[in-house]
Amino acid sequence: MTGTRSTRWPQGRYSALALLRGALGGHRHWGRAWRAAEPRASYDVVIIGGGAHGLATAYYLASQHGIRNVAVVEKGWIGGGNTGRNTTIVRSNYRQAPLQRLLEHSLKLWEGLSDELNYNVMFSPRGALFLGHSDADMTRLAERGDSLRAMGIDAELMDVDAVRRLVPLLDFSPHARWPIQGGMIQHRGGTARHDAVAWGYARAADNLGVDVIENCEVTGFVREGDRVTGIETTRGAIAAGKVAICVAGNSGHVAGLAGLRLPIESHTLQAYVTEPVKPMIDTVIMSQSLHCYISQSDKGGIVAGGDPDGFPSYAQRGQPVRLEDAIAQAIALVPALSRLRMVRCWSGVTDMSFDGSPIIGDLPLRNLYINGGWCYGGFKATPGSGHLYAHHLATGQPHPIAAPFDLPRFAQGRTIDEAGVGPMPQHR
Amino acid sequence: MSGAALTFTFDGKTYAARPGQTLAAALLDNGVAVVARSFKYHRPRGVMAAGVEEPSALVTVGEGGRAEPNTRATDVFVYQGLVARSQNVWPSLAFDVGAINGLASRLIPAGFYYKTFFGPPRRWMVYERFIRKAAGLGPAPADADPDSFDHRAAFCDVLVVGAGPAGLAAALAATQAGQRVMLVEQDSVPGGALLREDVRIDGVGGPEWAAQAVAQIRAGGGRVLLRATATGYWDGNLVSVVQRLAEPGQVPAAAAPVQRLWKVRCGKVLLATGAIERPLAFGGNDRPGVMLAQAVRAYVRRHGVVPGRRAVVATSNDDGYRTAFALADAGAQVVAVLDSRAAPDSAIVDQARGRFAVLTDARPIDTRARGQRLATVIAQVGGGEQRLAADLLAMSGGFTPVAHLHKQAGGDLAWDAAAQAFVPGTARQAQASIGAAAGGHDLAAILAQGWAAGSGGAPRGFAVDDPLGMGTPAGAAEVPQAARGKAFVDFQNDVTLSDIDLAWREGYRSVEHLKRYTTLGMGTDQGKTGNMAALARLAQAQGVDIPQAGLTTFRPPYTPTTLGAFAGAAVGEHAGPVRRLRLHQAHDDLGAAWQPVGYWFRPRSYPRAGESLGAASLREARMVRQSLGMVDVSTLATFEVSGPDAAALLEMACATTIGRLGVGRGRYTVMLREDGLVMDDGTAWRLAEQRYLLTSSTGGADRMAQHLSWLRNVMAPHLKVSVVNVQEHLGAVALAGPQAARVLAGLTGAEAPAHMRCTRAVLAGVDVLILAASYSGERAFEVYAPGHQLRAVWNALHGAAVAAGGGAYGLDAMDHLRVEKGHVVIGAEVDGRVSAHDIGLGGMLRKSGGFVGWQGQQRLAIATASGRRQLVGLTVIGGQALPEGAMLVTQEGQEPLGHVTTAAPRVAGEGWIGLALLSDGRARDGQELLAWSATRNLRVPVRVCDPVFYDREGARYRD
Amino acid sequence: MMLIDCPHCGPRAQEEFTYERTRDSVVPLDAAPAAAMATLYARANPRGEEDEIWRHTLGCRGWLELRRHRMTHAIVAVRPLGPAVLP
Amino acid sequence: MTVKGRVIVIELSVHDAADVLALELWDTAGAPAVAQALGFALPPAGRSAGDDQRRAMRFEPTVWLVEGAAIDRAALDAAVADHGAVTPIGGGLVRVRLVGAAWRGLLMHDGVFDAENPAFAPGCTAATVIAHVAVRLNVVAPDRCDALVPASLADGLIARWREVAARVDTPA
Repeated sequence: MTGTRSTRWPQGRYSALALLRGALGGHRHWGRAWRAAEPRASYDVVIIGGGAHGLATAYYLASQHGIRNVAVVEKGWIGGGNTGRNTTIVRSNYRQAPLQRLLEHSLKLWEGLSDELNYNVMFSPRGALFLGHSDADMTRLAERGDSLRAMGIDAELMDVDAVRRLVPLLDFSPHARWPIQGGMIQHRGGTARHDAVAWGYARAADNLGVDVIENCEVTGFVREGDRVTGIETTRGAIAAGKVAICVAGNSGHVAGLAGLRLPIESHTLQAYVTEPVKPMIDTVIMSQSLHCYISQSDKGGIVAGGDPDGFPSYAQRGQPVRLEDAIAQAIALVPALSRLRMVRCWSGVTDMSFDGSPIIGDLPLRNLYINGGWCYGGFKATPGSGHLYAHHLATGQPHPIAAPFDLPRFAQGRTIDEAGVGPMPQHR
Repeated sequence: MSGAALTFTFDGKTYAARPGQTLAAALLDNGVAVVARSFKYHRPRGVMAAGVEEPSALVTVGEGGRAEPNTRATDVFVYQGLVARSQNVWPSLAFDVGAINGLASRLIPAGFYYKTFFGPPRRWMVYERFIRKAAGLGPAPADADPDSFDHRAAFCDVLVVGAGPAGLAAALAATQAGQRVMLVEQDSVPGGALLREDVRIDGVGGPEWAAQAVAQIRAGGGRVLLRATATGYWDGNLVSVVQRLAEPGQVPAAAAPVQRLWKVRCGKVLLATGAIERPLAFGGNDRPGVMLAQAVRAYVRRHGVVPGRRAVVATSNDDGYRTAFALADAGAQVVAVLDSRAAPDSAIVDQARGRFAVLTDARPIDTRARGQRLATVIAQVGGGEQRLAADLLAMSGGFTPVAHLHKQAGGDLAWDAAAQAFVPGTARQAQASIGAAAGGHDLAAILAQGWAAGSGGAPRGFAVDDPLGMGTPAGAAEVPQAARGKAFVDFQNDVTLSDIDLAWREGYRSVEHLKRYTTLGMGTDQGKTGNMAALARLAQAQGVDIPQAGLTTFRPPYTPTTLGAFAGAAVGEHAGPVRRLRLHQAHDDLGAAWQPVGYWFRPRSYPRAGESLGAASLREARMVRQSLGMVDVSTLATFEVSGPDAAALLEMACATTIGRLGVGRGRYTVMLREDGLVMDDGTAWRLAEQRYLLTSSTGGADRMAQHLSWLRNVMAPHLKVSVVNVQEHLGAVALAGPQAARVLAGLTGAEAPAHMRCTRAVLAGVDVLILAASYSGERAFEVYAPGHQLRAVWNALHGAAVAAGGGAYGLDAMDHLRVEKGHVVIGAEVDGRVSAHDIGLGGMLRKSGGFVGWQGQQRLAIATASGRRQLVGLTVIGGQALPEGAMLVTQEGQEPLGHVTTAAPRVAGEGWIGLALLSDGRARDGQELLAWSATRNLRVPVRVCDPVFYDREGARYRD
Repeated sequence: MMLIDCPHCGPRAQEEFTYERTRDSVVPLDAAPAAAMATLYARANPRGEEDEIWRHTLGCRGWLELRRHRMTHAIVAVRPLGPAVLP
Repeated sequence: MTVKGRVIVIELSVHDAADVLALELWDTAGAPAVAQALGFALPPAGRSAGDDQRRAMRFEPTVWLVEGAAIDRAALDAAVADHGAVTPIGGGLVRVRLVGAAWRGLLMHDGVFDAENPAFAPGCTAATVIAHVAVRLNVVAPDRCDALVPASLADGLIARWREVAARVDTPA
């Protein structure tokens, strides 16, 4: 990364040595990771949404573009939306070229992120494996892998023996409902610690002068004609040169406050974690035929998820039948999971866009921008999303990688439909 | 120990237990003080609680595929032969190397990992490997589960959760009121709090009264489930109840599942879930020998186990005193009662003063151990300190009503300042909380409240005889200032008061940040005992009352729930539905190799002995070109569309002209989605004046059924038309090849219909429908018959085909044939991103519009051909096989221009061909490209060509 | 899981139903292309009540319109869609 | 067959449902003529009419499933006339006859419909989903319920039912 990277950390630079010093002093020297900022009257840029995408956007505005008069307003606590509710998977192995470019841009940022932020986000490239259950699956995986490799992105096809060596606990029985024929792995994919990404970006942005304002909900927009000049919040009005919506899950609601309708519907997606056990799954497991993804956290819990609930909801409350389906699929792949116990399940409200791809760019009102529509794949995109959005906000022009993801693509027929299922989000 | 009837092992040593004892009770009974090691610091831990809230005493129970790691010793009832092991220890429970973490604990406070281990990701992975091995609690399972799980629905007017006094009274009342009643209890016996108290109700002892109540409920038609935990409360008053039919690790009865998940849809839910006692925070409050006061009572009264000889009781409330009496009655010495209140004033305290040393304004601040077990309690009494020799410390920091299900159901909580507890507030669904779960504490009042809730308001009194009397249940939540050393708040995750203070200093001040930063409440006990103490500390730091400090969410499940119970019977071969062909056996008899297609299994080919799949499919395809073959196409989507408006409906769905089709004729058609891209393709046949048959792809069958129903019912409810999905009703066999017409005529005694004509006939005594449609490029017929008669049709066709030098062919041969003919397939060429123009069908679309998708396909980027991926053919230059899925590039290392959608060996000739979607493909006719598969290390030069390789004029269709 | 009061079958479990789309996103076949695409893609997506079209796919297969709250999931009104029905 | 003591708890038998017709009326004016042809009025939603020889069951708003050896197809077609259409569908269905007091308990397994409700009595029908399979139920007698199951999915469901039948709980 070029641009400004903090070397001074007035609240205490993190390092092993600093920890040792803390141990001797009862850890009393650590300051706040980010200030509890009070909203000021006006900012150059106000970012709505203190999730990791919004915080990353603020950080890159400050560090890459020198724009530091920035506020991030968050209705609750930072990282409390989908940042803290996903299954922490990071990968770039998509099929469609625009998505490959976007996620690969992000993956490259992940690789240096802990150092960049001086905050260990625990990005762990333990591999993202897609399983194939038939010759047809293996062909589709090869096609995806070939496409990735042709774009310069790592992908490796694995035969069944190689998969067995990597994840011996998979059901390799020929009688399995979804027998395992092989897989495709992205070795650079893996997982990261989701909360840490929000906290790390918040601390780094705060350190560069960005105001992170929690418990501040947007209630409306201040407009002059077709130009947005600020926002109304539960903590008063804030004037802004530019207003950047970054509230995936709630894009429809917030855009609605500005009188806009988007090709987005909010749907619930569930995930769950089991009681912690010693290491048993050392890579991220996904499947070409099933909608099921499994990994094991550093703490030892098996983290997994499945399909969205299939109807619009903002409830952050899931439907048990989808959970049951996801668990049945997980046990079908890894039978030894059967006696592990779920300790917690939760739901996120996902911004289901109508082609399955994000929307990044201008809105029909001047000085108002959108970054949303991430469906159920936003976490992995966090650094790239913030970086590209910051570019757009700072320069007024889309970054070439983000350009295909503009809003007019729906009216113009340029949809980016990775799954090829068309405009209804519940089929995705 | 008397009355021993069972034996079990713990860490390989055999012990005896009495029936009805939990593993925790049996271990305490046998003097086993140290049961487990903690998560982070590996501190020795014993049993703290007597119920599901136990944070520390986690063991692995059972063996092989039945092993259940992290089982609370307090929540497994001993059965003969139970095998339990300690976990997270090396080399042994008594001497655990991991305890070194405790010595280094200053280096690893909450969140330490965020502050170190920098460098490239690969370096973090090196550290992470050690962290991962150190983390985790129980051993990772390695075997599949030998047992089964069950799902069952149930409906009731009233579901009562919890068979303590409140729940029993409520269920009794509701049963007598004639309601459909269901009562679920997580314990193995009913009674709840009655099992640990010395009280009488209506003249009988508590446990006996409870057993009688259950018998009455059952006699009245109510359903009572024991060992059944309500774990989730969902929308629509749906409650999931997990019933254990076998204990963890236990071999179930023959053919019986180990657990059953009940999905209970309720008119009303009464939550009688009780309350959980809070521990006190002081130095070394985690030592074996430090227990919750009510738990001690439960061990003494219910399990006949006195967990210590010299006991100190530390309490913030009157209830703790009952434990002092229970211990003394059982023969233990009560060294002192430490009451944190300055001037407690109630009958029970007065009674206690006459029997024990009651110290007021007194609280434990630290402990000492002998070996690993509690030996000394250091107490602050007023301004001074006392050291009390004791091997048991029974503590009570007040009570937290179990409001988990109430919260899951969308209810909110209210702060009860007197009880210093959150109690259920407004309910959102048809639910109410009763008993201790609602903050109740007086037994007579609880029984009356339960009865009123169950009866719908009718009162009834219960005669309660409680010699000690119920006093104030709770004092202030204790947040000691003088705690020394490690004062644990979350015992399982080793979160101490100082961790909470650190998180506060670093700005992790929202309760959710606190929880996530310190891992407070994230353990398998889900913070049941610890969350309130942490909240009190947070509130203190903020200088606010507890309710202002916030509250974390309560998420399902209430207690950790076995994944197998969620999956039910959907495991192994049954993990997903299987759709079986009517002709499955016929194909099997012919030696079919099977291929999954969605939920279907279809014959891929019929390889001969020693023949590869590739050779078999090429042989079968050549058989079709040379003589004839037959293939099962029963999975095709088929719809009968009848009525005067049938054509009008079809023209909404299909982008081609249908209305002008004559009776007895058919036509290829294509359907678009509303976004203007191709959804599916198929054929439409006019069977009679007002009756059509529409076919479409196997993979899109369900989607097409939904789409047609949508059009008929929502878009065009006024039409006089009936759309019937006959995919299951009509089986079909396709007959293709130069001999097909002759063979068919021989079997039906009538001339075969001309290409794209249809007719009815009798074949093998079955009324069949014959459609002359070709997918292979040969003269071909689809013969449709009702599913139950299809076998007869198949047998007749197969006999005749074999006699004519033909036979059955599978999906691979079908694919080879259609590629050679340039036919697209849904899922390969039609990938959900192509327009009709892209695949060369643009000319078929009705110019007048009026069909689904006509607007969408006019969008600029779809209507403009330039830059779009278009269907082309590929011919391999040279003898190599063409890799399906390979990228098409001008040279290796370039970004792809397209990809090979399907590849096939030439049937009528040699070499390989393929179909592809290629950017500006039609303009590239004749261009040489490289089919590059980096993952398979293949590079195959190809030439772009027309997608139809065989009989471009269609001469072979016609006779 | 919601309990949906099917106009034909009475209250039934949500598992039997499928969500189709919002009432206001039904694209008339005679709409002009630009208007059709606006109808298809622009959704209000409110954090409150919305009129939605569902189908009792695994029950009576009938279509229905729900007015449903997207935070509480409360269903405030149900009406059948489709041709006239014999009582 | 599952037997407790001397009582048959549940017995499953499997039959082709070859003769089932889908009768759809787009015009309710056709109902009287159809009733005359059948010999009884078309039942309302959730009900059946007739007997084993001649039965109409209503699972859908505009569709009745008609079955039985005594059904005169030609007379039915004539009665339906321009008010609707008749389409055979029986080749795609398997009829599973559940006999014994425990049929209600059996249907609760892997299901979501209240088959234990006493109001679901002879003459009642319901279409629901059991173990991911769309099933149509018709209560014929207090101890008999017939289930129409899609043929392709029948093997799996029947195997599951036989498994559950071995240990199904009797009515409370």
